[in-house]
Amino acid sequence: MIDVLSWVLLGVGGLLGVIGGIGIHRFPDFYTRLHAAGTTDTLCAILILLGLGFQAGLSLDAFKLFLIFVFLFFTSPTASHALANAAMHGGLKPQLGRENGSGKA
Amino acid sequence: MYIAVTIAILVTMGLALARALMGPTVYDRIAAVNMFGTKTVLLIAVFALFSGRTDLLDIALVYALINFIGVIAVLRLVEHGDFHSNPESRAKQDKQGSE
Amino acid sequence: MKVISFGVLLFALWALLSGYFSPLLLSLGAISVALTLYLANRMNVIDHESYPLHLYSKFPLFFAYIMREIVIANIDVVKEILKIGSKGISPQVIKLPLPQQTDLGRAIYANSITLTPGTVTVELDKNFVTVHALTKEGADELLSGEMSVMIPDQLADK
Amino acid sequence: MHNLILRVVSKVLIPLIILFGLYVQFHGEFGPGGGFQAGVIFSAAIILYALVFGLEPAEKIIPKSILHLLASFGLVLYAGVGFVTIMLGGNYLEYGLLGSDQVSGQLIGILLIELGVGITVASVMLIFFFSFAGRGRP
Repeated sequence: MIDVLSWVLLGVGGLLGVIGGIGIHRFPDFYTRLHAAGTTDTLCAILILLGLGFQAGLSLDAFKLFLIFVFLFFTSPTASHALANAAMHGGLKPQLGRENGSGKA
Repeated sequence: MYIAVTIAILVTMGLALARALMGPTVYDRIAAVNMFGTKTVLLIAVFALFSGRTDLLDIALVYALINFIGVIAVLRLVEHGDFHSNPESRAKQDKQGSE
Repeated sequence: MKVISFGVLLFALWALLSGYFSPLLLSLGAISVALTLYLANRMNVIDHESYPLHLYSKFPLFFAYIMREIVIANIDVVKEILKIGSKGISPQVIKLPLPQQTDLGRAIYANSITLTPGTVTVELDKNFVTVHALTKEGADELLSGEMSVMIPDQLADK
Repeated sequence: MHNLILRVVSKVLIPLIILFGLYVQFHGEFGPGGGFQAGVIFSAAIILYALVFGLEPAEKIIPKSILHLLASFGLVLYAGVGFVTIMLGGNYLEYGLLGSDQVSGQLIGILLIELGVGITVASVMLIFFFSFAGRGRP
Protein backbone atom coordinates (compact mmCIF):
# COMPACT_ATOMS: atom_id res chain seq x y z
CA MET A 1 0.00 0.00 0.00
CA ILE A 2 2.72 2.40 1.02
CA ASP A 3 4.73 1.21 -1.95
CA VAL A 4 1.95 2.12 -4.37
CA LEU A 5 1.55 5.53 -2.78
CA SER A 6 5.25 6.24 -3.01
CA TRP A 7 5.40 5.17 -6.66
CA VAL A 8 2.47 7.43 -7.47
CA LEU A 9 4.22 10.34 -5.74
CA LEU A 10 7.47 9.66 -7.57
CA GLY A 11 5.69 9.32 -10.89
CA VAL A 12 3.69 12.52 -10.53
CA GLY A 13 6.80 14.34 -9.34
CA GLY A 14 8.82 13.21 -12.35
CA LEU A 15 6.00 14.14 -14.69
CA LEU A 16 5.77 17.61 -13.13
CA GLY A 17 9.48 18.02 -13.67
CA VAL A 18 9.17 17.28 -17.36
CA ILE A 19 6.17 19.62 -17.69
CA GLY A 20 8.19 22.38 -16.04
CA GLY A 21 11.00 21.63 -18.47
CA ILE A 22 8.58 22.05 -21.36
CA GLY A 23 7.30 25.22 -19.71
CA ILE A 24 10.65 26.95 -19.76
CA HIS A 25 10.68 26.48 -23.54
CA ARG A 26 7.07 27.44 -24.21
CA PHE A 27 6.77 30.65 -22.25
CA PRO A 28 7.64 33.87 -24.01
CA ASP A 29 9.89 35.84 -21.66
CA PHE A 30 12.17 35.49 -18.67
CA TYR A 31 9.66 36.22 -15.93
CA THR A 32 7.09 33.76 -17.20
CA ARG A 33 9.80 31.13 -17.58
CA LEU A 34 10.72 31.72 -13.97
CA HIS A 35 7.19 30.63 -13.06
CA ALA A 36 7.62 27.40 -14.97
CA ALA A 37 10.94 26.73 -13.29
CA GLY A 38 9.32 27.53 -9.96
CA THR A 39 6.69 24.88 -10.55
CA THR A 40 9.20 22.13 -10.93
CA ASP A 41 11.43 23.38 -8.17
CA THR A 42 8.73 23.30 -5.56
CA LEU A 43 6.10 20.65 -6.04
CA CYS A 44 8.24 18.28 -8.10
CA ALA A 45 10.95 18.26 -5.45
CA ILE A 46 8.41 17.91 -2.65
CA LEU A 47 6.67 14.96 -4.28
CA ILE A 48 9.84 13.11 -5.22
CA LEU A 49 11.37 13.58 -1.78
CA LEU A 50 8.12 12.52 -0.12
CA GLY A 51 7.96 9.42 -2.31
CA LEU A 52 11.55 8.55 -1.46
CA GLY A 53 10.74 9.18 2.19
CA PHE A 54 8.04 6.51 2.08
CA GLN A 55 10.58 4.13 0.59
CA ALA A 56 13.13 4.90 3.28
CA GLY A 57 10.66 4.36 6.10
CA LEU A 58 11.19 5.78 9.55
CA SER A 59 14.97 6.03 9.63
CA LEU A 60 17.88 8.42 9.58
CA ASP A 61 17.71 8.39 5.80
CA ALA A 62 14.18 9.76 5.98
CA PHE A 63 15.50 12.50 8.25
CA LYS A 64 18.16 13.41 5.71
CA LEU A 65 15.55 13.51 2.96
CA PHE A 66 13.50 15.77 5.20
CA LEU A 67 16.55 17.98 5.67
CA ILE A 68 17.04 18.25 1.90
CA PHE A 69 13.37 19.14 1.63
CA VAL A 70 13.64 21.86 4.27
CA PHE A 71 16.73 23.22 2.56
CA LEU A 72 15.03 23.38 -0.85
CA PHE A 73 11.91 24.83 0.78
CA PHE A 74 13.99 27.76 2.04
CA THR A 75 16.39 28.27 -0.82
CA SER A 76 14.34 27.71 -3.95
CA PRO A 77 11.95 30.66 -3.48
CA THR A 78 14.84 32.78 -2.28
CA ALA A 79 16.82 32.03 -5.42
CA SER A 80 13.75 32.73 -7.59
CA HIS A 81 13.21 36.04 -5.87
CA ALA A 82 16.87 36.98 -6.15
CA LEU A 83 16.75 36.20 -9.86
CA ALA A 84 13.59 38.23 -10.47
CA ASN A 85 14.93 41.09 -8.39
CA ALA A 86 18.27 41.11 -10.21
CA ALA A 87 16.58 40.98 -13.60
CA MET A 88 14.28 43.86 -12.71
CA HIS A 89 17.20 45.93 -11.47
CA GLY A 90 19.17 44.95 -14.53
CA GLY A 91 16.51 46.68 -16.60
CA LEU A 92 14.80 43.63 -18.11
CA LYS A 93 11.20 44.65 -18.79
CA PRO A 94 8.50 41.99 -18.44
CA GLN A 95 6.04 41.44 -21.28
CA LEU A 96 2.64 42.37 -20.00
CA GLY A 97 -0.95 41.85 -21.03
CA ARG A 98 -3.02 38.99 -22.30
CA GLU A 99 -1.60 37.06 -25.15
CA ASN A 100 -4.52 35.29 -26.74
CA GLY A 101 -3.05 32.05 -27.94
CA SER A 102 -1.23 33.55 -30.89
CA GLY A 103 0.40 30.15 -31.21
CA LYS A 104 3.86 31.54 -31.11
CA ALA A 105 5.25 31.29 -27.65
CA MET B 1 9.99 2.71 -11.31
CA TYR B 2 13.22 4.29 -10.08
CA ILE B 3 14.35 4.07 -13.69
CA ALA B 4 11.28 5.95 -14.91
CA VAL B 5 11.80 8.75 -12.38
CA THR B 6 15.47 8.92 -13.26
CA ILE B 7 14.63 9.26 -16.94
CA ALA B 8 12.05 11.95 -16.20
CA ILE B 9 14.60 13.92 -14.18
CA LEU B 10 17.24 13.49 -16.88
CA VAL B 11 14.83 14.74 -19.56
CA THR B 12 14.09 17.80 -17.41
CA MET B 13 17.79 18.39 -16.93
CA GLY B 14 18.27 18.19 -20.68
CA LEU B 15 15.52 20.73 -21.27
CA ALA B 16 16.99 23.05 -18.65
CA LEU B 17 20.42 22.68 -20.21
CA ALA B 18 19.00 23.58 -23.62
CA ARG B 19 17.48 26.72 -22.12
CA ALA B 20 20.78 27.53 -20.44
CA LEU B 21 22.54 27.29 -23.80
CA MET B 22 19.88 29.18 -25.78
CA GLY B 23 18.67 31.63 -23.15
CA PRO B 24 18.48 35.08 -24.69
CA THR B 25 19.32 36.88 -21.45
CA VAL B 26 21.87 36.04 -18.82
CA TYR B 27 19.09 35.70 -16.25
CA ASP B 28 17.48 32.96 -18.32
CA ARG B 29 20.71 31.08 -18.19
CA ILE B 30 21.09 31.46 -14.44
CA ALA B 31 17.49 30.37 -13.85
CA ALA B 32 18.04 27.32 -16.04
CA VAL B 33 21.26 26.45 -14.22
CA ASN B 34 19.49 26.82 -10.89
CA MET B 35 16.79 24.42 -12.08
CA PHE B 36 19.44 22.04 -13.37
CA GLY B 37 21.07 22.06 -9.95
CA THR B 38 17.83 21.32 -8.13
CA LYS B 39 17.21 18.41 -10.47
CA THR B 40 20.72 17.14 -9.78
CA VAL B 41 19.93 17.09 -6.08
CA LEU B 42 16.81 15.04 -6.76
CA LEU B 43 18.76 12.74 -9.08
CA ILE B 44 21.36 12.05 -6.42
CA ALA B 45 18.62 11.40 -3.85
CA VAL B 46 16.83 8.98 -6.17
CA PHE B 47 20.07 7.21 -6.99
CA ALA B 48 21.00 6.97 -3.31
CA LEU B 49 17.83 5.07 -2.47
CA PHE B 50 17.94 3.08 -5.72
CA SER B 51 21.42 1.76 -5.07
CA GLY B 52 20.95 1.52 -1.31
CA ARG B 53 24.00 3.71 -0.70
CA THR B 54 22.12 6.13 1.48
CA ASP B 55 25.27 7.92 2.58
CA LEU B 56 25.03 9.66 -0.79
CA LEU B 57 22.20 11.72 0.70
CA ASP B 58 24.87 13.82 2.40
CA ILE B 59 26.20 14.66 -1.02
CA ALA B 60 22.74 15.64 -2.23
CA LEU B 61 22.53 18.04 0.70
CA VAL B 62 25.92 19.50 -0.10
CA TYR B 63 24.92 19.92 -3.72
CA ALA B 64 21.75 21.79 -2.75
CA LEU B 65 23.88 24.07 -0.62
CA ILE B 66 26.54 24.76 -3.23
CA ASN B 67 23.87 25.32 -5.88
CA PHE B 68 22.19 28.01 -3.81
CA ILE B 69 25.39 29.80 -2.89
CA GLY B 70 26.60 29.56 -6.48
CA VAL B 71 23.45 31.17 -7.86
CA ILE B 72 23.61 33.97 -5.30
CA ALA B 73 27.28 34.56 -6.08
CA VAL B 74 26.75 34.65 -9.85
CA LEU B 75 23.81 37.00 -9.44
CA ARG B 76 25.91 39.36 -7.38
CA LEU B 77 28.64 39.27 -9.94
CA VAL B 78 26.18 39.98 -12.77
CA GLU B 79 24.55 42.78 -10.83
CA HIS B 80 27.59 44.54 -9.39
CA GLY B 81 30.51 43.24 -11.37
CA ASP B 82 32.43 42.69 -8.13
CA PHE B 83 32.07 41.23 -4.65
CA HIS B 84 33.35 44.01 -2.49
CA SER B 85 30.86 46.82 -2.98
CA ASN B 86 28.44 47.23 -0.14
CA PRO B 87 25.05 45.59 -0.81
CA GLU B 88 23.27 48.55 0.76
CA SER B 89 24.70 50.98 -1.77
CA ARG B 90 22.96 49.20 -4.62
CA ALA B 91 20.00 51.56 -4.71
CA LYS B 92 22.23 54.44 -5.75
CA GLN B 93 23.98 52.40 -8.41
CA ASP B 94 20.67 51.32 -9.89
CA LYS B 95 19.57 54.89 -10.34
CA GLN B 96 22.79 55.73 -12.15
CA GLY B 97 22.71 52.57 -14.19
CA SER B 98 19.15 52.92 -15.49
CA GLU B 99 19.64 56.46 -16.73
CA MET C 1 18.91 31.66 27.21
CA LYS C 2 18.24 31.86 23.50
CA VAL C 3 21.76 30.69 22.78
CA ILE C 4 21.39 27.68 25.06
CA SER C 5 18.16 26.47 23.50
CA PHE C 6 19.64 27.04 20.06
CA GLY C 7 22.61 24.94 21.09
CA VAL C 8 20.34 22.12 22.25
CA LEU C 9 18.58 22.25 18.91
CA LEU C 10 21.87 22.11 17.03
CA PHE C 11 23.03 19.19 19.13
CA ALA C 12 19.82 17.28 18.36
CA LEU C 13 20.47 17.98 14.69
CA TRP C 14 24.00 16.65 15.04
CA ALA C 15 22.80 13.44 16.71
CA LEU C 16 20.20 12.85 14.00
CA LEU C 17 22.70 13.54 11.22
CA SER C 18 25.35 11.35 12.72
CA GLY C 19 23.41 8.30 13.87
CA TYR C 20 26.46 7.17 15.87
CA PHE C 21 26.22 7.55 19.61
CA SER C 22 29.72 6.66 20.76
CA PRO C 23 31.16 8.95 23.44
CA LEU C 24 33.86 10.12 21.03
CA LEU C 25 31.43 11.30 18.38
CA LEU C 26 29.06 12.83 20.92
CA SER C 27 31.89 14.87 22.43
CA LEU C 28 33.03 15.91 18.96
CA GLY C 29 29.42 16.95 18.40
CA ALA C 30 29.48 19.05 21.53
CA ILE C 31 32.68 20.76 20.36
CA SER C 32 31.16 21.36 16.92
CA VAL C 33 28.02 22.87 18.41
CA ALA C 34 30.13 25.13 20.61
CA LEU C 35 32.18 26.27 17.61
CA THR C 36 29.03 26.87 15.57
CA LEU C 37 27.51 28.91 18.37
CA TYR C 38 30.69 30.93 18.75
CA LEU C 39 30.85 31.75 15.04
CA ALA C 40 27.12 32.42 14.81
CA ASN C 41 27.48 34.80 17.73
CA ARG C 42 30.35 36.59 16.02
CA MET C 43 28.27 36.89 12.88
CA ASN C 44 25.39 38.10 15.00
CA VAL C 45 22.92 35.80 13.27
CA ILE C 46 21.16 34.41 16.34
CA ASP C 47 18.16 36.59 17.00
CA HIS C 48 14.40 36.39 16.79
CA GLU C 49 14.62 36.30 13.01
CA SER C 50 16.78 33.25 12.63
CA TYR C 51 15.30 31.47 15.59
CA PRO C 52 11.62 32.35 15.85
CA LEU C 53 10.77 30.28 18.92
CA HIS C 54 7.71 32.37 19.59
CA LEU C 55 6.23 31.39 16.24
CA TYR C 56 6.64 27.63 16.37
CA SER C 57 3.07 27.00 17.49
CA LYS C 58 1.79 28.76 14.39
CA PHE C 59 3.90 26.89 11.86
CA PRO C 60 1.94 23.62 11.44
CA LEU C 61 -1.22 25.44 10.41
CA PHE C 62 0.71 27.72 8.10
CA PHE C 63 2.56 24.77 6.63
CA ALA C 64 -0.67 22.91 5.83
CA TYR C 65 -2.08 26.05 4.26
CA ILE C 66 0.96 26.76 2.10
CA MET C 67 1.11 23.14 0.92
CA ARG C 68 -2.50 23.31 -0.22
CA GLU C 69 -1.82 26.59 -2.01
CA ILE C 70 1.25 25.14 -3.72
CA VAL C 71 -0.72 22.19 -5.07
CA ILE C 72 -3.61 24.34 -6.32
CA ALA C 73 -1.33 26.88 -7.94
CA ASN C 74 0.76 24.15 -9.53
CA ILE C 75 -2.28 22.72 -11.25
CA ASP C 76 -3.00 26.15 -12.68
CA VAL C 77 0.52 26.64 -14.00
CA VAL C 78 0.62 23.13 -15.47
CA LYS C 79 -2.63 23.92 -17.30
CA GLU C 80 -1.06 27.04 -18.72
CA ILE C 81 2.06 25.21 -19.84
CA LEU C 82 0.14 22.41 -21.54
CA LYS C 83 -2.55 24.83 -22.77
CA ILE C 84 -5.38 22.66 -21.50
CA GLY C 85 -8.53 24.57 -20.67
CA SER C 86 -6.67 27.82 -20.11
CA LYS C 87 -7.28 31.31 -21.35
CA GLY C 88 -3.68 31.91 -22.17
CA ILE C 89 -1.21 33.69 -19.96
CA SER C 90 -1.52 37.35 -19.10
CA PRO C 91 1.56 38.45 -17.18
CA GLN C 92 0.96 41.25 -14.70
CA VAL C 93 3.04 43.28 -12.32
CA ILE C 94 1.07 44.27 -9.24
CA LYS C 95 1.86 46.07 -6.03
CA LEU C 96 0.49 44.71 -2.79
CA PRO C 97 0.35 46.34 0.62
CA LEU C 98 2.52 44.66 3.22
CA PRO C 99 0.71 44.49 6.55
CA GLN C 100 3.42 42.46 8.29
CA GLN C 101 5.12 44.23 11.15
CA THR C 102 8.49 42.49 11.24
CA ASP C 103 11.23 41.65 8.78
CA LEU C 104 10.66 37.98 9.45
CA GLY C 105 6.97 38.23 8.68
CA ARG C 106 7.70 40.17 5.51
CA ALA C 107 10.25 37.63 4.37
CA ILE C 108 7.91 34.71 5.07
CA TYR C 109 5.12 36.43 3.16
CA ALA C 110 7.35 37.19 0.20
CA ASN C 111 8.69 33.65 0.10
CA SER C 112 5.18 32.23 0.35
CA ILE C 113 4.20 34.30 -2.66
CA THR C 114 7.17 32.96 -4.57
CA LEU C 115 6.57 29.39 -3.43
CA THR C 116 3.13 29.31 -4.95
CA PRO C 117 3.84 28.98 -8.65
CA GLY C 118 2.39 31.63 -10.87
CA THR C 119 3.53 34.47 -8.66
CA VAL C 120 7.06 35.69 -7.98
CA THR C 121 8.07 38.43 -5.57
CA VAL C 122 10.14 40.91 -7.50
CA GLU C 123 10.73 43.65 -5.01
CA LEU C 124 10.23 43.96 -1.30
CA ASP C 125 9.86 47.35 0.29
CA LYS C 126 8.97 48.44 3.76
CA ASN C 127 5.28 48.77 3.00
CA PHE C 128 4.81 47.26 -0.42
CA VAL C 129 5.65 44.09 -2.21
CA THR C 130 5.86 44.01 -6.00
CA VAL C 131 4.74 40.76 -7.55
CA HIS C 132 4.96 39.40 -11.05
CA ALA C 133 1.98 37.15 -11.73
CA LEU C 134 1.56 34.74 -14.60
CA THR C 135 -2.20 35.12 -14.92
CA LYS C 136 -4.79 37.69 -13.99
CA GLU C 137 -6.51 35.10 -11.82
CA GLY C 138 -3.35 34.57 -9.77
CA ALA C 139 -2.95 38.30 -9.31
CA ASP C 140 -6.56 38.71 -8.24
CA GLU C 141 -6.22 35.99 -5.68
CA LEU C 142 -3.23 37.69 -4.13
CA LEU C 143 -4.99 41.03 -4.15
CA SER C 144 -7.77 39.51 -2.06
CA GLY C 145 -5.16 39.33 0.71
CA GLU C 146 -6.16 35.85 1.82
CA MET C 147 -2.59 34.64 2.14
CA SER C 148 -1.33 37.57 4.12
CA VAL C 149 -3.53 36.78 7.14
CA MET C 150 -2.07 33.30 7.35
CA ILE C 151 1.51 34.47 7.82
CA PRO C 152 2.77 33.88 11.35
CA ASP C 153 3.79 37.37 12.27
CA GLN C 154 1.51 39.03 14.79
CA LEU C 155 3.35 37.60 17.76
CA ALA C 156 6.73 38.72 16.53
CA ASP C 157 8.67 41.41 18.36
CA LYS C 158 7.09 40.10 21.57
CA MET D 1 15.76 47.13 3.15
CA HIS D 2 17.62 45.65 0.24
CA ASN D 3 17.97 41.89 0.09
CA LEU D 4 15.69 41.44 3.07
CA ILE D 5 14.59 37.95 2.12
CA LEU D 6 18.15 36.91 1.42
CA ARG D 7 19.24 38.27 4.77
CA VAL D 8 16.58 36.45 6.77
CA VAL D 9 17.06 33.15 4.95
CA SER D 10 20.84 33.34 5.26
CA LYS D 11 20.57 33.96 8.97
CA VAL D 12 18.62 30.73 9.31
CA LEU D 13 20.92 28.74 7.06
CA ILE D 14 24.42 29.81 8.04
CA PRO D 15 24.60 28.09 11.47
CA LEU D 16 23.12 24.93 9.95
CA ILE D 17 25.70 24.97 7.16
CA ILE D 18 28.56 25.39 9.62
CA LEU D 19 27.29 22.50 11.75
CA PHE D 20 26.83 20.36 8.65
CA GLY D 21 30.38 21.10 7.57
CA LEU D 22 31.68 20.03 10.96
CA TYR D 23 29.56 16.88 10.78
CA VAL D 24 31.16 16.00 7.44
CA GLN D 25 34.55 16.77 8.97
CA PHE D 26 34.23 14.29 11.81
CA HIS D 27 32.50 11.51 9.89
CA GLY D 28 35.17 11.15 7.24
CA GLU D 29 35.71 7.50 8.01
CA PHE D 30 32.04 6.55 8.27
CA GLY D 31 30.58 8.06 5.13
CA PRO D 32 31.55 10.11 2.12
CA GLY D 33 33.31 13.22 3.21
CA GLY D 34 36.34 14.11 5.19
CA GLY D 35 38.63 17.04 5.52
CA PHE D 36 38.55 18.47 2.04
CA GLN D 37 34.79 18.50 1.61
CA ALA D 38 34.26 19.75 5.13
CA GLY D 39 36.67 22.60 4.57
CA VAL D 40 34.82 23.61 1.44
CA ILE D 41 31.40 23.49 3.12
CA PHE D 42 32.67 25.45 6.08
CA SER D 43 34.16 28.16 3.91
CA ALA D 44 30.98 28.20 1.79
CA ALA D 45 29.06 29.27 4.89
CA ILE D 46 31.40 32.22 5.40
CA ILE D 47 31.30 33.07 1.70
CA LEU D 48 27.49 33.14 1.85
CA TYR D 49 27.80 35.54 4.76
CA ALA D 50 30.16 37.70 2.73
CA LEU D 51 27.79 37.71 -0.25
CA VAL D 52 24.77 38.75 1.78
CA PHE D 53 26.20 41.00 4.47
CA GLY D 54 29.17 42.42 2.64
CA LEU D 55 32.83 41.57 2.40
CA GLU D 56 34.13 43.67 5.26
CA PRO D 57 31.94 42.20 8.04
CA ALA D 58 32.90 38.74 6.81
CA GLU D 59 36.59 39.58 6.99
CA LYS D 60 36.09 40.68 10.57
CA ILE D 61 34.73 37.30 11.68
CA ILE D 62 38.02 35.54 11.08
CA PRO D 63 40.85 38.05 10.78
CA LYS D 64 43.35 37.49 8.01
CA SER D 65 46.27 36.90 10.35
CA ILE D 66 44.40 34.08 12.04
CA LEU D 67 43.48 32.60 8.67
CA HIS D 68 47.15 32.50 7.64
CA LEU D 69 48.02 30.98 10.99
CA LEU D 70 45.32 28.33 10.66
CA ALA D 71 46.34 27.43 7.12
CA SER D 72 49.84 26.62 8.29
CA PHE D 73 48.64 25.01 11.52
CA GLY D 74 46.62 22.45 9.56
CA LEU D 75 49.65 21.53 7.51
CA VAL D 76 51.80 21.26 10.63
CA LEU D 77 49.19 19.04 12.24
CA TYR D 78 49.22 16.72 9.23
CA ALA D 79 52.96 16.52 9.00
CA GLY D 80 53.29 16.38 12.78
CA VAL D 81 51.18 13.23 13.01
CA GLY D 82 53.44 11.68 10.41
CA PHE D 83 56.60 12.58 12.30
CA VAL D 84 55.21 11.41 15.62
CA THR D 85 54.65 7.99 14.09
CA ILE D 86 58.25 7.97 12.87
CA MET D 87 59.40 8.90 16.37
CA LEU D 88 57.40 5.99 17.72
CA GLY D 89 59.40 3.72 15.46
CA GLY D 90 57.01 3.24 12.55
CA ASN D 91 56.66 4.58 9.04
CA TYR D 92 55.41 8.01 8.08
CA LEU D 93 51.67 8.18 8.90
CA GLU D 94 51.52 4.68 10.33
CA TYR D 95 48.56 5.51 12.54
CA GLY D 96 48.36 2.18 14.33
CA LEU D 97 51.09 3.23 16.75
CA LEU D 98 49.22 6.26 18.06
CA GLY D 99 46.79 4.41 20.33
CA SER D 100 47.02 1.54 22.73
CA ASP D 101 45.97 -0.85 19.98
CA GLN D 102 45.81 -0.84 16.20
CA VAL D 103 42.13 0.16 15.87
CA SER D 104 42.04 3.08 18.30
CA GLY D 105 45.37 4.29 16.95
CA GLN D 106 43.99 4.39 13.44
CA LEU D 107 40.87 6.23 14.62
CA ILE D 108 42.94 8.92 16.33
CA GLY D 109 45.32 9.18 13.39
CA ILE D 110 42.59 9.60 10.79
CA LEU D 111 40.70 12.12 12.89
CA LEU D 112 43.81 14.26 13.39
CA ILE D 113 44.87 14.07 9.75
CA GLU D 114 41.39 14.94 8.49
CA LEU D 115 41.26 17.80 10.96
CA GLY D 116 44.53 19.12 9.57
CA VAL D 117 43.28 18.85 6.00
CA GLY D 118 39.95 20.48 6.90
CA ILE D 119 41.52 23.44 8.68
CA THR D 120 43.97 24.08 5.86
CA VAL D 121 41.39 23.75 3.08
CA ALA D 122 38.86 25.99 4.85
CA SER D 123 41.36 28.74 5.54
CA VAL D 124 43.02 28.60 2.14
CA MET D 125 39.60 28.72 0.45
CA LEU D 126 38.72 31.80 2.48
CA ILE D 127 42.06 33.43 1.73
CA PHE D 128 41.45 32.81 -1.97
CA PHE D 129 37.95 34.22 -1.81
CA PHE D 130 38.90 37.28 0.18
CA SER D 131 41.84 38.14 -2.01
CA PHE D 132 39.93 37.64 -5.27
CA ALA D 133 36.79 39.37 -4.05
CA GLY D 134 38.78 42.26 -2.65
CA ARG D 135 40.55 42.99 -5.93
CA GLY D 136 40.16 46.54 -7.12
CA ARG D 137 38.80 47.70 -3.83
CA PRO D 138 39.52 51.39 -3.26
